[in-house]
Amino acid sequence: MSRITMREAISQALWEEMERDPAVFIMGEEVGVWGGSYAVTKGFYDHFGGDRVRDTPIAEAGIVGAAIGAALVGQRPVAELMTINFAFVAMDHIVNEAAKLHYMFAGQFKLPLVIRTVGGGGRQLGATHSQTPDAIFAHFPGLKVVAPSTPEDAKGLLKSAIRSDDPILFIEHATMYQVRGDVADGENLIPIGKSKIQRPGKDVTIVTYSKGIEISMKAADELAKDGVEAEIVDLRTLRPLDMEPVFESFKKTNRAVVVEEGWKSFGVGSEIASRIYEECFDYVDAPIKRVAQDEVPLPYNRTLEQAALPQADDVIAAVKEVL
Amino acid sequence: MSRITMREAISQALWEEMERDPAVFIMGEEVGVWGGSYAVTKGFYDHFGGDRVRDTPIAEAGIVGAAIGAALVGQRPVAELMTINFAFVAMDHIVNEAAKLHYMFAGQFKLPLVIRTVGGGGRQLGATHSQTPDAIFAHFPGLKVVAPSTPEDAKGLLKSAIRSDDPILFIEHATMYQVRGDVADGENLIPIGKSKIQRPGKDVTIVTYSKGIEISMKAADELAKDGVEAEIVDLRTLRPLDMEPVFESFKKTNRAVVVEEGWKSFGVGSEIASRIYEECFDYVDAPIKRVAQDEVPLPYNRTLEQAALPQADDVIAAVKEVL
Amino acid sequence: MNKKEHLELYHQMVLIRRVEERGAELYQQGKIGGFMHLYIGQEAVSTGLIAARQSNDRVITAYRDHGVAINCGIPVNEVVAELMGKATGVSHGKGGSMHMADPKKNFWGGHAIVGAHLPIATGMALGDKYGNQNNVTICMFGDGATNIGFFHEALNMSKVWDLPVLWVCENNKYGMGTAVNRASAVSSIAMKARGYDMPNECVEGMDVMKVYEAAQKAIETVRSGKGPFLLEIQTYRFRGHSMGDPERYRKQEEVKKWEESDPIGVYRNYLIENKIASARTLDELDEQSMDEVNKAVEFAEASPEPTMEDLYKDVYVE
Amino acid sequence: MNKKEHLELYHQMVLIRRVEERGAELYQQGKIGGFMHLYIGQEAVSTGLIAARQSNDRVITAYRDHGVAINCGIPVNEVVAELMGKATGVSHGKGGSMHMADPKKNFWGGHAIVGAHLPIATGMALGDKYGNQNNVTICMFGDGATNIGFFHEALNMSKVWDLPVLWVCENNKYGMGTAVNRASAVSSIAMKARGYDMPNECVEGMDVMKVYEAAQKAIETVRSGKGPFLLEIQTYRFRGHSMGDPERYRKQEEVKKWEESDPIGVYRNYLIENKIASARTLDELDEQSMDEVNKAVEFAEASPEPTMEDLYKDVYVE
Ligand SMILES: Cc1ncc(C[n+]2csc(CCOP(=O)(O)OP(=O)(O)O)c2C)c(N)n1
Ligand SMILES: Cc1ncc(C[n+]2csc(CCOP(=O)(O)OP(=O)(O)O)c2C)c(N)n1
Ligand SMILES: [Mg+2]
Ligand SMILES: [Mg+2]
Repeated sequence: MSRITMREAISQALWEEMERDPAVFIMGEEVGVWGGSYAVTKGFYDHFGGDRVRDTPIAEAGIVGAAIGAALVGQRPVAELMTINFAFVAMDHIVNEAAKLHYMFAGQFKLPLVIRTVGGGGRQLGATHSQTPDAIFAHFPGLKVVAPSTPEDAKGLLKSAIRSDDPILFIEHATMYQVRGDVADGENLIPIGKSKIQRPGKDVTIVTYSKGIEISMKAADELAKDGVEAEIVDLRTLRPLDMEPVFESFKKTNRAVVVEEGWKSFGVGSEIASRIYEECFDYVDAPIKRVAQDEVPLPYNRTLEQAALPQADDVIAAVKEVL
Repeated sequence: MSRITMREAISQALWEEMERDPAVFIMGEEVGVWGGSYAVTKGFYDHFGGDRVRDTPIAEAGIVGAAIGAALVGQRPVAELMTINFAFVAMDHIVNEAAKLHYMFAGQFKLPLVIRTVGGGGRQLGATHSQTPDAIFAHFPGLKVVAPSTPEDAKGLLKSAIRSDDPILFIEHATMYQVRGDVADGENLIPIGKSKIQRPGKDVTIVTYSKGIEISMKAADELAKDGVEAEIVDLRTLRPLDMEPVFESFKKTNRAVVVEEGWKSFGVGSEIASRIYEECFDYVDAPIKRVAQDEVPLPYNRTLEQAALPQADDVIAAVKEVL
Repeated sequence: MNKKEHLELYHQMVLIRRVEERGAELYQQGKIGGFMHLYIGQEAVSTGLIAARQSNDRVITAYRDHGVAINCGIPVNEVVAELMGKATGVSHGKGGSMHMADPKKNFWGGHAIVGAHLPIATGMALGDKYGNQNNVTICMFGDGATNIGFFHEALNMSKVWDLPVLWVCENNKYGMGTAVNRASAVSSIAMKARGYDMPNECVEGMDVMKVYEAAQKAIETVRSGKGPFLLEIQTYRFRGHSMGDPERYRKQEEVKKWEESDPIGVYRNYLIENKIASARTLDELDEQSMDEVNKAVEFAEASPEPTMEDLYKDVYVE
Repeated sequence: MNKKEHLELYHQMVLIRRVEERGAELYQQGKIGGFMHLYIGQEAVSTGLIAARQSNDRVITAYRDHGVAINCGIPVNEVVAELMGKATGVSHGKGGSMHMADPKKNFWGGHAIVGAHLPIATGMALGDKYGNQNNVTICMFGDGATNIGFFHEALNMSKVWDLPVLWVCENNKYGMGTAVNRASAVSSIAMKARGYDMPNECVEGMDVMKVYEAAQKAIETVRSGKGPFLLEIQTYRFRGHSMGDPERYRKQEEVKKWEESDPIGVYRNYLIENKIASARTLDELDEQSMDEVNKAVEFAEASPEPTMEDLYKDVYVE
């Protein structure tokens, strides 16, 4: 067991998988010589060389397209999109090629492909560079969408993703690379598509993932002081969505708050809330609350940006409302 | 009053607005010489000429980007994306440029821009060409998303869209161009962002839009034979979302089914259901049902494709469950 | 090329023609749905091109793919069955006209988003180079596709990394109804290679032998490790862009003019003039092809549809 | 160019330099957030370029935009206030370093998605041509941006429609840490114009006069209705790509070498050697610039932040 950062965990997963399987390689903007714009692949270029840690032109569609092609012929590329905001530039290749080819050709093609990318606001990057549009990718059957919240999950899920034969969008959060956590030594593959109780409780169910875990944990600590025990479910994967732990928790607490960093409308919270109502209708004691980003493009100014982003206080307020 | 098709209604709206305002022009693939791949702009090229009905290269990002630029300098372009499936190719320009520029530059830029496009499955076009991903565009503040279901709405909403100073994605349904309806003579601007009761009823509220109206109307006719009076609310615009008529209806019926053609997860239905629960919690008599597309990429084979798409029977079954 | 090979090429071209003609009929009868793009007039392009590949070379193309599928060795039964959406189709009825593929035949589809398969082709070549496989990826696309960003990104990457791709533009003069010069800054597609410092050639595409020779040379260059190559092939489609094209964008005289150099007629003359085959042999091949297509239609008609189980299968591997 | 104009250019260049240096300090102090890309070393490019425009000509650029903003006439107060996220900033604190714009000054931003503003520039020129406005759109972008599909689509369209756009590539040798030849099939960006049959030129960018002359000529060509033009300007950034660049991709000797042709030094020498200005006059301008920047920082520090009302404003016009 060692206590490492999210950055180290992701880095270790990539390193170990590359050591294990020569078919695994990394490609993306600044992954090589620069060492990754978030320093995740620092040292990789020197160790693995430029063929396995391939710097690319700025051409997101080209990058994802090329990764798809390499995957089709048997390699296991990990394509990096510097941030999820640039995933829109590669949108067709992500949702209309990667997500479709296996099905459309009746299973003849396999796409063992991971697209790593970085989402999230809060760094004063302005409207085009601060998004958390995870939900829109999760809308597409054929694609899997993973977004971990702890170093252990990040490492275990990324390793599983690299070994999976399905195309996977792996979303890291830009402000969580320094988050520390315990990671088991040795190989610890975490299956994709399993939600997890991150904090047990009995009074209210907080359903969230990625950055939402950080603010929900903070909120839960505060709430605990008032004697409120929140149970926090980490979705970890948005598609496929494992609702079992959510339903179980909800049947116990009868109250839920869904927390996400992205915009509320047509977001993650609406899906989670809808499913809870559908499956646990008789257990609902109060309207489920959604905590999310204000529906504005994020501004540069720090005060305004923080005001628009969901905070622990918002979670606390929402929990108090459902109690 | 005249009874015309959806195609004619849209065509009339474009024609009238172009006659009215020289700043309005059309650009897109095959809008000119060909007459529009859905024949909507048939005859326009001869009448207005190639500068106002501009055929473009196959370059969706270029098309939307160019329309944005022309809008910035004071023109009022109507850019056509042949189908919404190709909107992914222009995704950055739609959700990350058009939706952001007004806000990011603090209101200094105006984007009087309409992006017309065609969505929907059911024509055996296979996985990449049959999508109804309306919800993902509605996720972005800064963009407006309109999707009419009747000729009258199509005409009135499109005219309003062309006169609006906001960027608007206007989604037509590929299988509805032949749908006929009464359209008032003379100018009839329909405000963007207003839902409408398409069919009054008292037993259950069906919330839907676009193609969903067609299948829900059919379902309602059937249900009426069993004495069930369904009230159908047409959202017409997905962002901004006008929920007032929905809430009003629901407070009367206490039961709702949401019908959409796209995939269920992270779709339109989840948003609508969540909002109803949030606002009308005490009025809910049964879990709200969502009718939507099966979560598979659409296959070519007709039987399979129709099985995956939501049908009137699915609506009927859902209504019976909530009653 | 020996006589047998020549006859095989002729056979393929006629077979494609008959499949397309029969396909048009079945479409009119409502037995084929969706969009269908016929290859009539362009048969010499993929026939000559694919004849020049080794079996380990990969082929990928756009939605105008029936001919390419046949040239790659996909049985005509499976092609027709796919058109009719049957379980016995090459894509089990899930792909349809635009999405035929069979990786066992090294045919990688059938892609309907214009230009989107070009970066994928770059990636296939990258994967092969990375895995030290001496395969060439042959990527076919239309003139219209050269104006989309994907083309640029794919060609640039292939050159930066010196990948074994042969880029093949079938310049049939129109992207739907838009003539090349109305959509592209340069009418010579080969000229676009200059922006990538890429070797290139433009060849006449109504003569299968010319295509074959140019393709052989180009594939050899690519295989020798000299990086990508752009081959423009001048051709023409005799039918509309897809079924139901009003064809307002061209004059019938123009079509007539091109029909004079019908690639099947051109090749037939060549074979006879050069005493490679008699008219009678060729007639027999014509009849045989017709027969094959008739049998394929029978096969397809008799084939089962995919099941509800198939509907939910293959969304994911796992 | 008369003496006053020369001094104005010198002033702009020094002002940019001082703003950038001061910006770096403020960034270290945490008073500026987000990404900040300094223009130090490239001042001659936008200064020479924009000096050659008429006021009705439109300018649009990428995120490395502080200098461009100043050249377009945006008061340094508003630039610094924007960097500090204040309500008095040119984008009211909502845009930040990467998103400055003022359409009244015909400066259209400040765009942070690489290459995305190129199609927008095409559209601005299209809108002007459509409206019979005799404006030229000047679109600036980096070498790295020429590899993305947007570049291709924008240049092609501009040529097909003969639009009045001047495409200006600031080739500073790197896109982040990737040297031009590692990302682009051709190291000469001007050469990319060939694929669009577009007139083009490559000019040295450390000498503001050379930039100015080339820009004048190019803008004239474009204004005369001859369609778009691609101007490559060779330059170099002396600092990292943005704040916090580890700079593992280049040697400090290389930076040193380029610093010898510091565009401000080059211009200063030119002005003195040609007796356009004395060293003393220039020193005074240096001091004046420092003073302006100091005052701008004071202005910005004293300015209010945008309000919660601003947060919810301007999502839509209506
Ligand atoms: C990205 C995208 N935009 C538009 C279309 C619609 N479309 C299908 S084929 C076609 C024309 C393509 O022309 P070309 O590349 O010359 O190929 P050809 O049909 O002539 O073989 C268009 C516009 C599409 N399928 N994909
Ligand atoms: C579409 C997109 N991809 C990646 C990035 C991240 N990024 C920002 S600047 C940059 C380098 C651009 O280089 P260049 O065009 O040469 O401009 P320079 O920074 O040298 O002025 C990259 C990769 C981005 N902003 N947008
Ligand atoms: Mg063509
Ligand atoms: Mg650069």
